[in-house]
Amino acid sequence: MNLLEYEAKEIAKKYHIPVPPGVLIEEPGQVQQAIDELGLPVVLKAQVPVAGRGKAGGVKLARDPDEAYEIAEELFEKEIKGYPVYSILVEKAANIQRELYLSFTLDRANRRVVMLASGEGGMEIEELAKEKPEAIIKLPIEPEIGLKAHEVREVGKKIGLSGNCLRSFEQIAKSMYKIFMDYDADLVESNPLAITDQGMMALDFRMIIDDNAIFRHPEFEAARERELRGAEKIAAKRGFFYVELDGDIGIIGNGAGLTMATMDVVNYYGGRPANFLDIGGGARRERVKEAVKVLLENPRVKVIFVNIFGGITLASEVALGIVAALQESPVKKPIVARVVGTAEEEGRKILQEAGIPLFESMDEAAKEAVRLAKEVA
Amino acid sequence: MNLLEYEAKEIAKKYHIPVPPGVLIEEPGQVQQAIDELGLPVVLKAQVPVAGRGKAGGVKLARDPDEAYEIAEELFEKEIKGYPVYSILVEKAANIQRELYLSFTLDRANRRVVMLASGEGGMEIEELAKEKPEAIIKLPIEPEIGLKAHEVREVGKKIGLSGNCLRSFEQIAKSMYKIFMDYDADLVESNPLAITDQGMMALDFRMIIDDNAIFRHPEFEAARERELRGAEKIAAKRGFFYVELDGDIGIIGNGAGLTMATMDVVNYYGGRPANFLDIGGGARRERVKEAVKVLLENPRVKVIFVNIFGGITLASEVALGIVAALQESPVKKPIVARVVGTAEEEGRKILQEAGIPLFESMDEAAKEAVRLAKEVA
Amino acid sequence: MVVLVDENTRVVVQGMTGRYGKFHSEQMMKYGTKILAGVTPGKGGQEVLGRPIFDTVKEAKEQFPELNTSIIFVPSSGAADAIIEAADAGLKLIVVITEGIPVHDTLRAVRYARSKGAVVVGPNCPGVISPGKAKVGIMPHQYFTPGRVGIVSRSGTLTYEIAYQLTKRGIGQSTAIGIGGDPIIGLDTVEAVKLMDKDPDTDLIVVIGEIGGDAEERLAAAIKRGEITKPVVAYVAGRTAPPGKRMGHAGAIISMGAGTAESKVKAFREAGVPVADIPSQVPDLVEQKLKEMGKL
Amino acid sequence: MVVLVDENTRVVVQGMTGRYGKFHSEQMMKYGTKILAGVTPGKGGQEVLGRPIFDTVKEAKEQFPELNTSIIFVPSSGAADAIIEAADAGLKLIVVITEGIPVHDTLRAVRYARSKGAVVVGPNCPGVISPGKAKVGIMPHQYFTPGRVGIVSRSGTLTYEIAYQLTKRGIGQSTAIGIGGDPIIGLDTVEAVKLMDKDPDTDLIVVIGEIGGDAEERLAAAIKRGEITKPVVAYVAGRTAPPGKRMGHAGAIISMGAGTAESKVKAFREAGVPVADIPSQVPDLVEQKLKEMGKL
Repeated sequence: MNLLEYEAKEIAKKYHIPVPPGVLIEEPGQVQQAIDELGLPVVLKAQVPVAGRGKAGGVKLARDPDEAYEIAEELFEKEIKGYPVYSILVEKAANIQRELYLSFTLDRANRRVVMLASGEGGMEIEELAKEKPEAIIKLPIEPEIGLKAHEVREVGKKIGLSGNCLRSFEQIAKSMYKIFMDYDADLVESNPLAITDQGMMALDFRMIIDDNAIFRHPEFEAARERELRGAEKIAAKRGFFYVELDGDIGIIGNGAGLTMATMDVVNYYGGRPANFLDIGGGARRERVKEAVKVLLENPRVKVIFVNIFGGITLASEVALGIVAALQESPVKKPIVARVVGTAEEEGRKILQEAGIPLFESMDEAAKEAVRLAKEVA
Repeated sequence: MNLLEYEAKEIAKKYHIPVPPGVLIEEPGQVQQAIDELGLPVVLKAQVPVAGRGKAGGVKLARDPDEAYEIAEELFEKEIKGYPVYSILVEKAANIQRELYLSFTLDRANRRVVMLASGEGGMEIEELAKEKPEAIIKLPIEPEIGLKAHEVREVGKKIGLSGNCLRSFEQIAKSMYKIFMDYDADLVESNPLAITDQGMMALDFRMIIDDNAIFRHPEFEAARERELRGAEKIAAKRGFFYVELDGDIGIIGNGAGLTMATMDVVNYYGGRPANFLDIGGGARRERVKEAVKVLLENPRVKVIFVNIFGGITLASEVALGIVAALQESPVKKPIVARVVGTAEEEGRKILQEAGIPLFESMDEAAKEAVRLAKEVA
Repeated sequence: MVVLVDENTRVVVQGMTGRYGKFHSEQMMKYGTKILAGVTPGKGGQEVLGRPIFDTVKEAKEQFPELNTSIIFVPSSGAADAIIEAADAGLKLIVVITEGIPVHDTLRAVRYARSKGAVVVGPNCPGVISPGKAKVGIMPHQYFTPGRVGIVSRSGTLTYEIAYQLTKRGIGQSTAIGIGGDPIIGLDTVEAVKLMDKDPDTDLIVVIGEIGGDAEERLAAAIKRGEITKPVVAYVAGRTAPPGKRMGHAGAIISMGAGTAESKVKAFREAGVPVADIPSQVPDLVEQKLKEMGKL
Repeated sequence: MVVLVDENTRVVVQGMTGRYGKFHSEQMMKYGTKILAGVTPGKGGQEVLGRPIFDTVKEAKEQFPELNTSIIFVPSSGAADAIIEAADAGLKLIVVITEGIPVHDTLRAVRYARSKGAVVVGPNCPGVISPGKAKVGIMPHQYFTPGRVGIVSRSGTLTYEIAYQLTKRGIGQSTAIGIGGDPIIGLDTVEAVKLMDKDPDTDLIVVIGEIGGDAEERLAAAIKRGEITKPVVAYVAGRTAPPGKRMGHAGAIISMGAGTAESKVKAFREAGVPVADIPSQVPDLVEQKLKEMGKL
């Protein structure tokens, strides 16, 4: 779960990490007050729970109040990577001498926390990793002892820091590590971490908190919901995973791997998935019904392809869910089903009686879904 | 630094440890409101930062509002172990089925955190340790992995728990350990931790936070000051360690060990120390002056014995401090000095000129101080 | 010999008294897995499916010293503790079915268990099955048949799918290991493949990967270095998934420079591993390899 | 040979650029201690007392591979990190002068340094002196003279006092170790006494204890078990201190069942260790013992 920048910066401040002075506004009219408090120039930053905001036009510099007002108006009307902008963080523009990168994340392969640092901040770390991997210093952290100050200093020297900057870097890294551990974070990142005429400062600050650990940080439960959009939000409430894509074949599977494989097969036979929808393990008819209904109600979806391999999930429950959705929903769409596994026979019977085409092979079912989608179009 | 019970219980609640419902009152008039909220009977507990409050009469049960009012009045007028009662925690009296003991503290010898548990709570742990050491289970905690749930459960079974109690015990122990680590605690203790008809519950909850770590927990800086009384508070502000005792010979030394040895020597020769006052390392004349003045102003002190072994501390600075105190203070008292070490010669000269008896031997100085104290009396 | 579980597997079920734990314990017992005891804190002394329940794994192990394996169905908030407990009791295989464990907890517990010499499979995994011998997991076992092809998979249902397709072609499996989809897991892809590589009863290994992480790239590198001698056939789910989207499991995230499907497929191909475009190509590739080896 | 520090001691001073660190570095150098370098993060490249300052101990060690000892004057909030750094650089003796280190920090750093094979003396201690050879500490060295009596002490000024009284009687010291008064310390009383017990240049060991903790009781038990072969003479400060009061240092707290002066004195006496009532009796007891041994 992504925190918004201002939320993450509140935590940064609590851990003594310097951030630029800033004011959160919720409508363009508040921008003047923010400027009165901060002085000019200011940076206006759209608060959306997603990375890559800068490139998407969510961060703008304003040199005078009129410009600031215009930018605020424009940002509030914008959607950034699909997220409406409900608030803007107005910050005093810093006088930047140098931009660094610093983050803490998980090193899956070595089952460790790792610190990543670079003397070349500002860029997306993925790009930097691709284009100039040698510019990123990776410091694995021994879990028994935690982050070692002297190792941070060694990294600092490698990215060209000395004197007071070296000390600030050490302090900020220690605080970020502590935040990482205290908040069950998947990522704590400052990019850029800047050397300014006011000292070292986290110009941007990002935190992703482990969704599975939210129960230990109930203050962020609301933030989690905010991250989901439209139908995804409804889906999350109903207990399945849902991501919208831009094709026209609705996909329902059980298990992330099988659902992705279903998308792959559809794609392989020339179709385009409209979504990813994983009903999860052991789904009963009610959950299946809701899942089918979400796709029936999505105007982009022309055909629905249900691919279930029943282990704990009973094929009969899936079949009953599909039939119930079709009965309840005013919208009718062709459905292709491939249901294998536990209670397969009953499942088959239920679907056949409802006149839903049924396949034993994933490939045959996919081909039929692709054919139907073309026919409808 | 001892937290007050209600402060510690606020933390306990944050960590999901059940405590009895309670209301903090600051004058007897508020007791009725507390009873309205809680119902009867209630327990009134004086909030003082010191252990052994129960024995000192600081905890009382009230069965009706009149009794509660009387007890509140009486407690607010009381001093408990030298601490005035500024607030009382009124709690709903629990229906206790069994009292346990549970705490986390440091095992110095093994350089570890240790959990102590007993099926016989309610008693002072020191007494229990003396009278029935086998009733206390000690669980050392491996720092690399922290508290292990299953080891807590094993301890729980040893002190006779089973079923839901065993699970509650595990949960409470985990929370207490987390508090211990998160708050730089020297001690986190629940005594009694009680099995009540409302489930397991920390009837009392105590926390001592490491004085040296207060900078990481600035919210408790005020609490630290509260713990000091009268002259001790003044002393702490001026940078020396001061504890009042009940004899008549004022003691000033540098270093805890030497100061305690000075008390021992005075005692050995038949005198009674009025205090412990350690001026700490590298004290300058100003601090020494303030230290001497504290003793000059203490009516119980008849003679002052200054025993300094100068390392970083300069004997000359100590001498100048003594002389300055005598000049500034309207109260005059005999002073015996024994000043050895760095800048000894200058120190000697300054004291001799001021007519202060000076000794090279700690024993001779102590004898003189004891003689003078008897003479004055 | 097969990998990790076989006739000598003796299982304690942590979380056996729950609905889910009980259901799958029954399934495993029906399959012939030797479950000797269950553990649920606070429920010691009860009995489930004719097996005694203990408060701690240690007590179960004292009663049944032959226990060597644990399967964990404990809810996510207590699952890390359960792993640590199983490791302290000296169990050598710990299969963690529980999903939704906070990743910092998994990190701590898995590292600890490994330092004690235990193999942790999972969390958030379907478990391990050696068809015809034993199943320590939740997979629908009717789709698996004894044979000589090993399966290592990050995905649950996709494992069943592939096993089913192999079975339909008459290709049996030696062992199938669902290693789990979480960002931090115990036994990883490379380690699981190496176990199968050493198993005399496995001829060929099917690896089912998915987007996210760099497990597939690391396996390809190990194969390139010659650390794996048996043929490997791979499928990577999620080629159609757009970057930056979460596809259900935490494992299926493309972000922070971790692996896209393209990078994984490329790495496998460069290591000489045939990669299926879709699941149904897996049996074809396996059949072809086995024929080349003269095993079919 | 003497204990811990001698002519072969080569010192790096962590926190050498501070007023206090610089003052004592100068004192140590005057005494003949070989200080080769200092470390202060962010001040690498400077020079203090003719010695180069580095940003890290590792850099100092690279420049001066003969470094084997560190003395730490770093402020309390960074002192634990400094200990860990010295241990990682492979230094074998780490003397921590800093007082006021949070005890949880000390716990972490001392355990780590010990696991790396380093001896940590302190924190909150006066350091170690082998009179005439080297001093790694802050004690006023003029009161110490070379000889064959070892001193192990939890208290600073009281160590100087006892050394001074021994010196006045013409009894020199092999090594004096101020182990520090904090609740958690590196080298503890028993370990320090054992080091001296093994030292061929030490005939007798003076132990200066104080109230709080159980270090003295544990030493007495070790003596009773025959683990220490040389005679020990003890003094325990704080017999007059009332229970439950804090007497300055955290070390001098009587609470949580830890040792009173009575318990310590009793334990020593039961182990056959003569205990002085007041400091001035220490030289008497030492003299007596040395005479019995024919060493005086």
